[in-house]
Amino acid sequence: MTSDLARFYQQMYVIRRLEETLLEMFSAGEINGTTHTCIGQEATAAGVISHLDSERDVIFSNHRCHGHYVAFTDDVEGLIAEVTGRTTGTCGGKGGSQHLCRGNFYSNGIQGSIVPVATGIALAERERKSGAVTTVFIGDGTLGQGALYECLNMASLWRLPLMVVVENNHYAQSTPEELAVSGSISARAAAFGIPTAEITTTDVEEIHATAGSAVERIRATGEPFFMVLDTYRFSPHSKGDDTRDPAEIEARRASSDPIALIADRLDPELRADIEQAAERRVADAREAALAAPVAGAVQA
Amino acid sequence: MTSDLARFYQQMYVIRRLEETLLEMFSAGEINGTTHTCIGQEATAAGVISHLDSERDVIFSNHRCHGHYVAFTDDVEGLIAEVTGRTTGTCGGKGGSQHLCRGNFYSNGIQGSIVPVATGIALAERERKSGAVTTVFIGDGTLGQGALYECLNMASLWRLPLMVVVENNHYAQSTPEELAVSGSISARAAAFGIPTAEITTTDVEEIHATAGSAVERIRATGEPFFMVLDTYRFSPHSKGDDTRDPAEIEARRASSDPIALIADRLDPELRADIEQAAERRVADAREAALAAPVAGAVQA
Amino acid sequence: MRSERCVQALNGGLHEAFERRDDVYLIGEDLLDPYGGAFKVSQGLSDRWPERVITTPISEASLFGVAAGMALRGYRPVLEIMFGDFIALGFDQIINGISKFREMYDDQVTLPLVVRTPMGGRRGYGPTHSQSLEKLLMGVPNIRVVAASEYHDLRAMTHAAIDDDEPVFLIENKLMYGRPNRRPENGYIDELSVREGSGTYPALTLSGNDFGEAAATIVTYGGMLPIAVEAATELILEHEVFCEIVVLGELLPLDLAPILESVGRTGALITAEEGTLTAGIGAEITAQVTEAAWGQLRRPVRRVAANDGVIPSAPNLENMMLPGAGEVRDAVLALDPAAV
Amino acid sequence: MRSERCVQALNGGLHEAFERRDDVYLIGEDLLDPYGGAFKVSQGLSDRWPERVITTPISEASLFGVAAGMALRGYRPVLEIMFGDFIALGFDQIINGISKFREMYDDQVTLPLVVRTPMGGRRGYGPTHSQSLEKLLMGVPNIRVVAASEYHDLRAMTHAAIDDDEPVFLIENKLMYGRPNRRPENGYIDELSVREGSGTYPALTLSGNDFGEAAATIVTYGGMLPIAVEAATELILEHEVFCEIVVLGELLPLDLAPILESVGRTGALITAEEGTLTAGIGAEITAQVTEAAWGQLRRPVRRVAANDGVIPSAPNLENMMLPGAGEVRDAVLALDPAAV
Ligand SMILES: Cc1ncc(C[n+]2csc(CCOP(=O)(O)OP(=O)(O)O)c2C)c(N)n1
Ligand SMILES: Cc1ncc(C[n+]2csc(CCOP(=O)(O)OP(=O)(O)O)c2C)c(N)n1
Ligand SMILES: [Mg+2]
Ligand SMILES: [Mg+2]
Repeated sequence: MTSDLARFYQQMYVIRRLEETLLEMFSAGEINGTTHTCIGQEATAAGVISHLDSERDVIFSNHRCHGHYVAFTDDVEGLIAEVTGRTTGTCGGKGGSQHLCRGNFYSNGIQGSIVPVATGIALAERERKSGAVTTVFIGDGTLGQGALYECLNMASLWRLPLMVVVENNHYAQSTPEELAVSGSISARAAAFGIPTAEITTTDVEEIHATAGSAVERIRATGEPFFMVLDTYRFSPHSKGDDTRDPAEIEARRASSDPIALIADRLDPELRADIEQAAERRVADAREAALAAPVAGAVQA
Repeated sequence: MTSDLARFYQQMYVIRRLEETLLEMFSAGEINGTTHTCIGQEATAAGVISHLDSERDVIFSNHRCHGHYVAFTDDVEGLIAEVTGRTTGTCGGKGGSQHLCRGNFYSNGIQGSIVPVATGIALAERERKSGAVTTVFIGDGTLGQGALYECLNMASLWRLPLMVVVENNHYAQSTPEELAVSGSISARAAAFGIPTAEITTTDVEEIHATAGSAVERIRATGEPFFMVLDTYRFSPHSKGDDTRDPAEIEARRASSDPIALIADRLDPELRADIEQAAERRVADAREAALAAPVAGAVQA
Repeated sequence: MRSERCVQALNGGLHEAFERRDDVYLIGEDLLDPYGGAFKVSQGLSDRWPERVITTPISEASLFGVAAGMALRGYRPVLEIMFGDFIALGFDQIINGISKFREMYDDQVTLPLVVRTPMGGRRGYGPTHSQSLEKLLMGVPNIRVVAASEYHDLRAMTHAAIDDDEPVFLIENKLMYGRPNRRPENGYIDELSVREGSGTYPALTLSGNDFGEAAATIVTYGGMLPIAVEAATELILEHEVFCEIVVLGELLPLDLAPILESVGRTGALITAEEGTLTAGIGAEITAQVTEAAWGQLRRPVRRVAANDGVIPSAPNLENMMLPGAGEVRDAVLALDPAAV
Repeated sequence: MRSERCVQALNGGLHEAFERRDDVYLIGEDLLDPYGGAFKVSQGLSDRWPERVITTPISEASLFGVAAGMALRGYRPVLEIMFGDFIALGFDQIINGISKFREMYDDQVTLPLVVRTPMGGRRGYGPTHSQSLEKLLMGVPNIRVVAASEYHDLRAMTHAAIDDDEPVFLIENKLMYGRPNRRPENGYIDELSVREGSGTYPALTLSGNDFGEAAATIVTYGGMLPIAVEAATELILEHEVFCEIVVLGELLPLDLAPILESVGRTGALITAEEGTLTAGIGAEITAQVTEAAWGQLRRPVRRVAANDGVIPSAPNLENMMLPGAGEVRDAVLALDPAAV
């Protein structure tokens, strides 16, 4: 049995390599459209989602959804095929990078508007008595959307098993947190009577511990929870310009790369195995996608 | 010079008689459409608005706007003419009860959606350096609308001279507060870094004092303020059914009628004069409205 | 047998659907008994099924998403929006969620939800509580827009909407609620013979002379039905001009067949709707019918609709702004000025 | 002289307007330099006028209201909505506020605001970032919808929108941004002779044979212009069929005159738009033109538009779904099958 740590490392490493590969593929013209990578943020996906059961629990994610998708579904192949517009893609090429659906996983590219849908899902799962926890991931910038507060209110009133995870990477596209987020993030949820937790580390083991208590609490009480996680993205918002101070990015890369943070805790051999397997898996998935039929290539 | 107390009594009494008259006129078929009276809530209008200067400050109100309108504009005549569909009405009969505009006063009947407009007004007035305080009145039920939180965030970030007044009458149409409002009302604003005040009396003098500090603070700092006022409506939501417990209504009528609360503090003669003048004014306005040309009666 | 009022028929349909299926939920504002919704269509449901009627805060924008979430997970939510004007708050959820999920997720999901809402003016409610905004839904792919009218089987329509696997917007009308829900008896409603179309939300075609020769087809729906009937009756009695009236049940996708069928007989078409003229439902009907029945139309389609503007509160101003029987009559008479 | 790109022309127009009037403000997301807006139309403004460029949180629903409030109090806000798909979030403010205030307040106020936003697909952005939703604005009274195209004077259009006392929705196009903003020289753009209409947002009428005999009029706007030109060119070169192209500047109120004028010459009309077909802008054009030019049309108006559905991310699927030059060409050829 693999340890939690090895599993985190494996997931984060696959996600990292997957997204680095996507950026390469973009440059190589193998993908068009857009992509939002979570390079640097892998710990939130791995740490939180390891508590969820993809057969029972539900995730609604946003534009930056690749990490969540892979951590929950392990479907590297479907994702690469989807963003390369293959018939074998998760949604047959229709959705693309930010509109994924597979099993209990959904994502959509309209900021904030995913929260009401997740709230409805949590309501459905409560009624079905499935025991599911519904998790919705939002960014710090998405705290600007009013729908979030409408849903915090309803989730609290109706006691819904909903977990809102704020991945605070301190920027919304080009906008720093201080220009978009006033007051206190956790106090915003607490004001609706929702319990909150806030942590300021990108160490996946700590995130895992915090998320564990949160999920446990939701399962025990059936009530919502609001979790704020500190993180940082190392790559640009989508593929283009990055207006952040390069020194800031370098500093965060040095201090809080979630993969580097735990690398030393693993047995070097195991680690090398994990890395090699991940490299191979992503390379194979890329190759398979490019070899698969292009969606819409042959017209009826 | 009239004392504050006499002025409050006069305003509240005019508003009360005006709205009782509107309800009568409805029954008499002199008005159609709808009307939302603030009978029982007059103290919030009188206590808050006495700090505002109708030449400079701005009010955006909601469906239950008659009291705010009269306290700010003193235009009993235009209001009655408006709701009776006369050419002499505030908006020539186009707006009706919940869509009023005169000078610096505006209202609209979509819950919550007035807050962004008020926020834009506050921004404009800040840029113009007019010194204006922009006040928006909302009910407890309207705390359900996400636009409010979007605006609390922006008002805080941009330091806008905006005063949000929540008139908490504990019901939204038929829905009691506990089914619609989770957590703490003031904490919702405080979470955005906005100073708040909450009082639980319908005594207009106390409301006046609290609102005075709020307005003073806004004028001094240019920053937003959020005020929660306890109140109760004695009449139905609009004209129809009331599903509240009659005993509850009677108890609130007995304990917190803002007019009765201060009646004894006035010289009886002055009080009688005020009441007579108000009666006359409302009766005259009704008569004048009914005598005025019906909007759209003669087609071009 | 006296007919029940439309509000009772809609309410009865909901009660039956709640009995028949336990995956039906009602969500919306002010739904709980004894209040039972602002227009009373939801009365009695929360007393019988307290767990399946969810009264909500005033949060329309999110309610559309909540309904979508429930539908994604196998329930059949019915969302009551108190006034049709408030659907504007849900447009993002409608356009970027509800109408997208099934197709963009490659048919892995369905969205069986119903949004019920009253549209229409003539009650003096003023600019923000009187509109007929269903026209704005016509441009949204992958949803259905269904219009209740007082001649439709409103119980059956409610069942059909709830059983539908696509998102359905069931457009009701404020004045309709209080009127009897008439149904044809032996093929007649009053003096009008009635043919019922096929399909899940059938159109009704009415004729004052048993489908004998007629000067024009009037296509309409919802709250304009009685106005069209009034105009047609006046045309018969005062001008000896006969019209057929097509009362649509399904607006989107547009139920073209019964319109073409009638136009095949009459050679002329009037569209009559209460919404404002420009980009109304009449525009789409005109475009489709003109293309499909080009050789059969004697004259261009004429559209009767509200003036492009705000619906005033004052009764006379409101009446002037909204289309009445006089406008429908005049449109018919104007078709063949020589003939009158 | 090499033309500037459309993004530069729009940006230049904004800079000029900021210089000319100190009541102009820009609000929206990610506006600050050096970023200067997601599509760079707003670049350089915040460096020059830091107090008049207000970058906002992600709060589209409220931003429409904020702009309305500023406009009510005498400013001329320009609201940048990053992707046109996000206007859906503002529909309540648009329908129940912005389009109502002037008229329902009995003309005591005006709402001089501009909403600028890019529409359109063909970039693989997928279902929620590729739509052409301007069709949904066509049914809203008391607003203007203006469409930028690469042959319009985009600096002048920006000035006109900002000086307009009515709320203006200025629809831009993502692919247009990078293309040269062409203007007629001596009445020509390339081989096409160009007539410019009158009015604040003039239409352009293009002809490949100096307004000699032509088989049809193609009415289009915005991002469909180059596609219509491509189709018309192919029709000339490969089929010896000449068309006139009317490129609308103002969609609402619809600028009917140039269309009728051209149809008067050609006797046939094709509408070409990138939005989905049903209840599109082509429907309203069809209804108006069919009524006004009944005797002149040889054939019913044909509408070329996107399929009613979701815009897929995969390039081939997207191309199949959106209308291209082939569809426009085929629509023209189908008009007179005998003639080809
Ligand atoms: C409603 C809406 N507005 C704007 C956008 C464009 N947009 C995409 S990502 C983004 C920034 C989001 O910031 P945040 O929520 O912090 O998430 P992050 O990108 O940092 O993960 C913006 C503005 C959008 N997709 N949806
Ligand atoms: C967006 C919107 N939803 C619903 C309504 C219908 N409505 C009118 S008043 C009201 C209750 C408002 O409650 P509250 O904010 O507490 O104000 P109160 O009526 O108690 O003064 C409702 C639901 C509306 N006007 N606008
Ligand atoms: Mg962020
Ligand atoms: Mg209340």
